[in-house]
Amino acid sequence: MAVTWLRRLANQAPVPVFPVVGIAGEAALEALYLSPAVTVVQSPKRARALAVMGSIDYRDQQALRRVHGQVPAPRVTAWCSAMAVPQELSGSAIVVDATDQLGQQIQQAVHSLDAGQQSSDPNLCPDQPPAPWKGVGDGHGGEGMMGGKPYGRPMAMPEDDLRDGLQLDPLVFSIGPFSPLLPPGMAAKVTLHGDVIAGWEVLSRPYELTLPAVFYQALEQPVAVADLELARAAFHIRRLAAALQLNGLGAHARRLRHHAVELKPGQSIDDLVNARVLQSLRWVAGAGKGIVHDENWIRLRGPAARAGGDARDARLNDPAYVALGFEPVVQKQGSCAARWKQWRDEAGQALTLAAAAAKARAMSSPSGAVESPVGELTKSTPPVDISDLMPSLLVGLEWSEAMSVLASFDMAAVRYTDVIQLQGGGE
Amino acid sequence: MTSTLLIASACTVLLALLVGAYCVAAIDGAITARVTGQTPGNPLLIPLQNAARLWHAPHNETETPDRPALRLAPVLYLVLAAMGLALVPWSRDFVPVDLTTGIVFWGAIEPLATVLVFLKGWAPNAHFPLLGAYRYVSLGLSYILVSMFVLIGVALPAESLQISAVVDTQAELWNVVRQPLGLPLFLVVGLGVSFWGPLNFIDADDLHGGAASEEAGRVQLLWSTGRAAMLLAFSAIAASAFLGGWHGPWLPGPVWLILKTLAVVVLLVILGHTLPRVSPERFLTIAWVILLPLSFLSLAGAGVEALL
Amino acid sequence: MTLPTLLIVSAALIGIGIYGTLSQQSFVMLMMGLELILNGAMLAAVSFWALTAAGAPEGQLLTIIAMAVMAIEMAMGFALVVAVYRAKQADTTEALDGLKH
Amino acid sequence: MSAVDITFYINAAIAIYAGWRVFVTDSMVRASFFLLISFLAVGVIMLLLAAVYLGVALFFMMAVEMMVMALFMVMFMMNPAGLNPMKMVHQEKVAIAAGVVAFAALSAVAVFGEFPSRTIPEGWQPVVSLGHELLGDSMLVFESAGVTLLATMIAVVMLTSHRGRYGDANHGSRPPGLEPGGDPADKPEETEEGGHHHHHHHH
Repeated sequence: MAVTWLRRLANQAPVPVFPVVGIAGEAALEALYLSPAVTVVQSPKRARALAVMGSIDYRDQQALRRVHGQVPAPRVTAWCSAMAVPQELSGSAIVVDATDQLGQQIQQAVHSLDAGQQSSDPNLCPDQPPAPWKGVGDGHGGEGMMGGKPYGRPMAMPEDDLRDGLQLDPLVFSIGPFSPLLPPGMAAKVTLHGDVIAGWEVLSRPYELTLPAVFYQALEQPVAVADLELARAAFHIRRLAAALQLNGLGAHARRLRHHAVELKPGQSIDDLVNARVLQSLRWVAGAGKGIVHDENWIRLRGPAARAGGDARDARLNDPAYVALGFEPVVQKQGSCAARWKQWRDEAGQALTLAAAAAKARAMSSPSGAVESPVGELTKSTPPVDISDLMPSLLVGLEWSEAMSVLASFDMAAVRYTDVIQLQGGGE
Repeated sequence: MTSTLLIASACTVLLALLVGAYCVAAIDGAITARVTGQTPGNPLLIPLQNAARLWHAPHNETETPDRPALRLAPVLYLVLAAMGLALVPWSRDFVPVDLTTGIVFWGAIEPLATVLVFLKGWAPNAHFPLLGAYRYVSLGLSYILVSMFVLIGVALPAESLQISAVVDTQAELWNVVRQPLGLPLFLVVGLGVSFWGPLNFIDADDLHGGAASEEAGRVQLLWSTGRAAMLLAFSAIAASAFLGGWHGPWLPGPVWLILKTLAVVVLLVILGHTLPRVSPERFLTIAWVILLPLSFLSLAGAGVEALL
Repeated sequence: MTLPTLLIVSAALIGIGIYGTLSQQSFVMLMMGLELILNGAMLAAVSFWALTAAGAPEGQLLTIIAMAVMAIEMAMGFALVVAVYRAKQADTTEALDGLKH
Repeated sequence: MSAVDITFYINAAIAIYAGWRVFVTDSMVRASFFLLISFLAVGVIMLLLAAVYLGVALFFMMAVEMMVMALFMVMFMMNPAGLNPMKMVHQEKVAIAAGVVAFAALSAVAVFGEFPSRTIPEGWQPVVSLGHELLGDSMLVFESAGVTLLATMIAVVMLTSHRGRYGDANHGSRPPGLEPGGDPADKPEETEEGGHHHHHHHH
C-alpha cells in the first residue's frame, strides 16, 4: 500500500528528459522547455526519457545510439521527427507529432513504464566496455608506472602546460553532437590541461539552423514588421535564457522562456526579467573573452558583428524600417558580454519597433535581403557556418569561459534551400 | 548526560535534519516558483514528489566506479551535516552536543565536507565529474581559511570555543552588530560548502551538471538531501554565531533559533537564484585579495574589542 | 585503553611510516611515510600527556608543534616537488642523481 | 569492556590498517585518502584521551592537507587511479626490516618501560590550560612556530614560481632518462596514440 502511495506521489513530479535536437528540432525543444510535465536535463544519465526532435544526420546515427544507451534503463524514447524510427525501437518508442503534446505524452509513457504496462526500450548499443577490463600479470592493466595502454585504455603522457610551463598530463575527450553546451550537431575533440583548453578540434559542424518561418516568408512577400520583430525578440530572449542557464540562473532562464512565447508589442524587456540579472552576466566567466580579431572579424554577421561596432543591418535598406526611425544598436567591445548585451538591446528594440509597427500597420518590402536574428539572410547567401573560428578563440581559455564564449555565438549556418519546398521536413 | 537526554538529543537532531532539509527544498521551490512565475503544483508537496520520483528512478551505473567512495561519500556528507546541527544550542539548557571546542569542530566539518565533495566527483570515474570536483576543491581551499578567521572572531568575545558560550555573549548585542563583516564573509563559505548558487563549481551546468551528470536515482536523492541538510546546518551555525542563536524576546528559545535559521536559509537561497556562478578565475582573486584580508580585519577588530 | 596499548598502536604507525619513508621512490609517497611517523609520534605524545603527565599543558604544546612541523614538511615538500618537477620533470628520488640541473 | 575501550580498539585498528593500505594501493589518490582515514582515527583516539582541541585540530589540519595531497596526486602522477601497477620501491627489504625493528623496539619500550601513572585530574580543563600555556609560558615557542610557518609560506611561493631570479625556472633543464642515461621521459615516441585518455562520452 505504502509503495503505491509513494509511486503516486512520484508520478506527480515532472519527468527528466534529455533532448536530442536534430535539423528543424528547435521548435519542439522550446515546446519541451515549456511543458510542466517534464524537466529538460543536461545529462542523459539523469533522464528517464530521450526525446528525439528533428532529423538527425546519418553520420550521427551512431552517436544517437550511444546517447540512447546512456539514459538508464528502463527508459522511454519519444520520437518527434520526420525520420523513421529505428527498427529496434519501433515496438517501444512513442511517436509524437504535435510538439505541444510531447511533454505530456512522455510523462504518460514513463508512468505506464513504471507501472509495468509497457516494456523498456532495448539497448541499441551492446552494454559492454570499449575494451575488456582484463588485467595482465599481477592483476593490473599495464606494465611500468606510466604510459602504455592499461586495460586497453591509453594513458596520458605529460606535455607542456599552456599557462606556466609545468609538464602535466592532458585530458583528451570529445563532446557532441548532442551536448547541450554546443549547437545541435556540433562535435569537438577537446584537449584540456587541467581546466584550460589546450586544443579544440571541430569534428563535425553544427546542423543548419531553422529560423522562425516569418523570416523566410519575408524574403518572398511582404510581412507585418510587428511579426518579424516579435519573432526576433523571442529568438534573442531564448538565447539569453540559454546564457543564464549556463551560468547557474536556471530559474530566470525558465522565466524568460515562458515569456518568449507570449511577447506583446511594446513590452519592456525589464518587465520580462530583472534588469540586474541580465547585467550580472557581465561578471560571469568569459564575459570579457571571445573577441574575434583580424581577418576573421569580417566573417561575423548580424548581432555578433554589431556587438563589435559594425553597424551593418539589412533593415536599414527597408523603407518600412526607415519610416519607423530604425537605427541599429551597436556595442564596442565585441566580447562575449557585449554580444549578450547586444541580444538584450536588440530584443528590447525589437519590442519597441513592434509596437510602433503595429500602430502604423507597417509591412516589410521584400528586397532580396532580410535581417534575421543571426545575420543577413538573402536568397543566394544565407548566413554560413563559423564554427571553424572556435579553435582560435577557445584555446587558452578556462573551461567555463569557453562555454560562455560558445554560448554567445551563432555558429550554425542557416537552413535555406530546402525550407521553402519541405516545410519543416528533413531528408 | 543521562541516557534519556542522549536519546532526546539524537532524536531532535535527526528530526531537525529531516524536517529542515525538507524546509530548505520547499523554500527553494517557492523561490524558484516566484522567479519563474510558474506554479507547477502545491509548493509544499513538490520536494516530496521529487524525492519519491528519485527513490523509484533507476540507478546510473558508470564504468568501474570507485564503489566505496560512491556509496559512502553522500552518506558521510549527510552525517557531517547532522554533526554540525548537533553542535547548535536550542536553549540555555538544551545543547545536543556541547563540545568545548565546538567552533573548531565546525571548522573541521567544512574541510571534511570538501573532501567528500571531491569524492563525489572522483567516484563515478568520468571526466566531467572529475573536472567539476577538481575545480571545486581548488577554489574551496581559498574560502576555508576565511571561515576559520571569522569563527575565531566570534570566539574572542566569548573567550571560549564552545558554541553555547558564543551564544551566551550575544544576550545583549548580537555578533552581527559587533562584527559586521563576519556574517557576509561566513555566508560566502556557506554557499561554498553546500555548493550552492554562485559557488556551485561542481554540479555546474557548464559541465553538463558536473559531478551530478553521472548521478541518478537514490544517489542523486542522497546528495540533494545532504546538500540541503548542509545548508541548513550551516545556517543554524550562522544563526548561533552571529544572530544571537536562541536569544530573543517573547518567544521561547528554540522558536527563535528556528526563525533565525530559516531566515539565513532564505537569504542563501535567494542569493543562489540571483547571482550567476562566479568566474573561477575571478573568484580566486576575490577570495585571496578581498575576502581573506577582510576576514583578517574582522578578526583584528574583534581582538581590539576584546582587549578594550 | 591503557598506556602500553596506545604506545603499541603508535609504534605500529611509526613502523609503517619508516617502511614507507625508506622504501618509496615517489617524493609524495615518501612524504606520506613521514606524515605517518609524525602521526604515531603525536599519538604517543598525547598518550603520555593524558596518562603520565597529569595533564601538564606542555604535552599538548608538543603535539601542536608536531602539527606545525607536519604542515611545514608538507608545504616545503610540495614546493620542492614542484620546483624539481619544473626543472627535471622528475617525481621520483632516483631521477635526482645530481644537485645541478 | 567499556564503550570507550571498544571505540579505541576499533579506531586503533582503522588507523593501522589504513596506514598500511597507504603503501599498498595503486591509486595515489586513494593512498592520500587512506592516510586521511588513519589520521582521523588517531584524532578520535585523541578525543577519547580528553585532548579535545588536538583531536579536532587534527581533523581539520589533515582534511585540508590530504585534500591538497590528492590534488597534487591527480596533477603530477601518471597514474592517479591506479590502472598501472604502482609499486615504486627501492631497498624494500631494508625498509621492511627497519620498520619491523622500529616497531619491535618501540613496543618493547611500551611494554617493559616503567612509566608513572598520573592521569588527568577531575575537572581539569585541557583546552583552557593549553590556551594559557600557548599564550603564557610557551609563547616564544608558539610564536616561533608561527614565524617559521610564515617563512615557509614565502619560501614555498619562491620555490614554486615559474619565474626564477635569473629567468625561467626551468631554463636549460633536461628531463631525466627513463633508464639511467636513456632518452628523456617526457616526449613519447608515438605521440599519435601515446597521449589520450579517450573516454567514449558523447552526448
